[in-house]
Amino acid sequence: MTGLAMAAALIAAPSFAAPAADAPDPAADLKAFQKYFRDKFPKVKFEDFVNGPYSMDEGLYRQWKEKEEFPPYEFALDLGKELMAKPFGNGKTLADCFPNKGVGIRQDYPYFDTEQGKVVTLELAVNQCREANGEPPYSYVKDEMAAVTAYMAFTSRGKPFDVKIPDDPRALAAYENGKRYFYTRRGQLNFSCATCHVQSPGERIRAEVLAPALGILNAMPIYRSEWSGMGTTSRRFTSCNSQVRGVPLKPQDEDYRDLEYYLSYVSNGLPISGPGARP
Amino acid sequence: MNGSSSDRATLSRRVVLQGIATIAVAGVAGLRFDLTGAFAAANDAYPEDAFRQKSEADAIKALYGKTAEASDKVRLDAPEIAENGAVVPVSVSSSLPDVTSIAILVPANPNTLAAAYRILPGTTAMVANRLKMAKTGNVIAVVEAGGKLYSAAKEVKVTIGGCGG
Amino acid sequence: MPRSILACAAALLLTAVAAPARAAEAAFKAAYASAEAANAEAGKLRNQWTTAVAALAAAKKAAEAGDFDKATSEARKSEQLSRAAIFQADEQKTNWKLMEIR
Amino acid sequence: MASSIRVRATSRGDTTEVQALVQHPMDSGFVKNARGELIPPHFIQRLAIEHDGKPVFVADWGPAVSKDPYLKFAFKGGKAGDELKVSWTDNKGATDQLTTKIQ
Repeated sequence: MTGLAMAAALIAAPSFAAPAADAPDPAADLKAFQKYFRDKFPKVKFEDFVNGPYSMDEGLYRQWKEKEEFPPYEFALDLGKELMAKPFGNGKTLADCFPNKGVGIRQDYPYFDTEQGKVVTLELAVNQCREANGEPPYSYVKDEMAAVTAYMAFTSRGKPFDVKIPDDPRALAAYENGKRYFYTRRGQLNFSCATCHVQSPGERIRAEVLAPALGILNAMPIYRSEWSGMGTTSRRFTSCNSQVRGVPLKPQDEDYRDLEYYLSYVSNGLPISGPGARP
Repeated sequence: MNGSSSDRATLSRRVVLQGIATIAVAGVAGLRFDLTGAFAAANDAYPEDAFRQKSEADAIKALYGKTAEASDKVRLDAPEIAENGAVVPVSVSSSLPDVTSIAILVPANPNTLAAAYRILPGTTAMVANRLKMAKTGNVIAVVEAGGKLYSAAKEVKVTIGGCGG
Repeated sequence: MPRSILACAAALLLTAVAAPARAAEAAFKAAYASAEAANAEAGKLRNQWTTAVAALAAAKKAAEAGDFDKATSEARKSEQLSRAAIFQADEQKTNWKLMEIR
Repeated sequence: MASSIRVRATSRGDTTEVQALVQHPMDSGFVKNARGELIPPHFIQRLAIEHDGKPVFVADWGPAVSKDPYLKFAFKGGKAGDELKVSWTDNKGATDQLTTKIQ
């Protein structure tokens, strides 16, 4: 039984001395994070990291380019545009909740909301808007949520991620929590997010070519062939957890929002490329 | 572009064998085939029967009523490794004159025939589409030109099957 | 007359079978309770394993079908998996930093 | 309801290149849903394209064509502003059509 073998391996693992906690320094993290990927993939152009596995594999790149001729997320974009402008029961629209009517603003999310004292992602902001206007929230993982975030990403393409960490200890704590979540091993496979997306991008796990963590959220939401449809950042996080045989948290759980905050911040400077298409 | 493929030699051998088998059958049923095989003729119905066939030979027979020979004038473009069996980009073109029809077959699928296209006068002998593949196997392009059938094949590796689940 | 003898024999046979069955059910209940507790503890650490949850569900299903041996073995498997998950979560509280890019 | 059909047709020289994308599940009948029941087959069987009322292309599809089918082909003739009609019929008898202009 692999589970028991895993348990044995865990127990037998030598316990390393944990490094001493040092003062959080997001700017230094960002520099080290981006340098790591540039050094690991000297041939990949910096802006190309947003193209995930397609930047790492020639055969995949060609199939992607062929799909991009008439991308499968086309229908989601149209639906997203429609939903942004469709009046709620009270006459207001989703667009009314966002700066510049939601156009060209994707790169500013997630942000730390000092009033709510928490990280607000684009997906959370969409549902907060709907609920504030007496509308039921969208499912976080696909359909309408994927469509509106696809539209917002599309109108922001090319704009560099610009996630800010305000001078607020709670914001820094959220960032650190996101980082912890990213590097923490979990599930029966004993994988962290970093196991796949830092140590092994470009390699195949079973059939899939792993995407680098750098720029991975710039392409969200994505049309995945594996899903035969669109999925949001929430969907990506929960499905990653299940794949390592861990029970996923609820979409937009605090840990997931903090993770998105961390991952987006360390990709600052890379252009928004969503909606993306992925195998 | 990585054109049609290294599998052509094996395919042509197979097609030849099938050809022999078909001649034997056609000796008896030849007349019927001549009548039903005119897929390229105008206002024909959806070829329901051809789409139900399990084997490559049966599907081609049901669709065209004749057999195909391998030709390097049929160009089949498909990836070496499909990123996902649910969406495999496949395109077919041909430099043969008087092309009237292009069909694409995936023998590894439950039903072999994937798509059949009628190329009307003035239309270029080229088509690109996206197909599902259940597992690794050949994609076969059949082109009808001047009343004869020509084919090409290419193996596509499928690591994530396109039949869901 | 022979009928009642047969009935008597059947009743005896039933009790003979029923006693170990009750013991098997009790063993299952104990195993299931501690598997459930371990699973809840892993949940508190936000680190349940899907395999542990699946084994727990399989245990319950087997018990409902009256197969207490299988139910007990699934429950024990679930508990072992949850224990490993708990160990992992505790160990990772500090060791996550080993993987950090710096 | 927005149309299920998206078309891009561009004329270059004497050739018009047409790309079409159709929103359709293309259920093969071999896939099970979350409850383990087979999803019945539901797929487009025929898609036809007419240029100024004259047929230029006919596609016959089986369930092995991918979800949200994509198609690219080209024909001689056709210039910017000409009408192009795309229509489809599926195995349940549903249909949709769209008329656009060549760019």
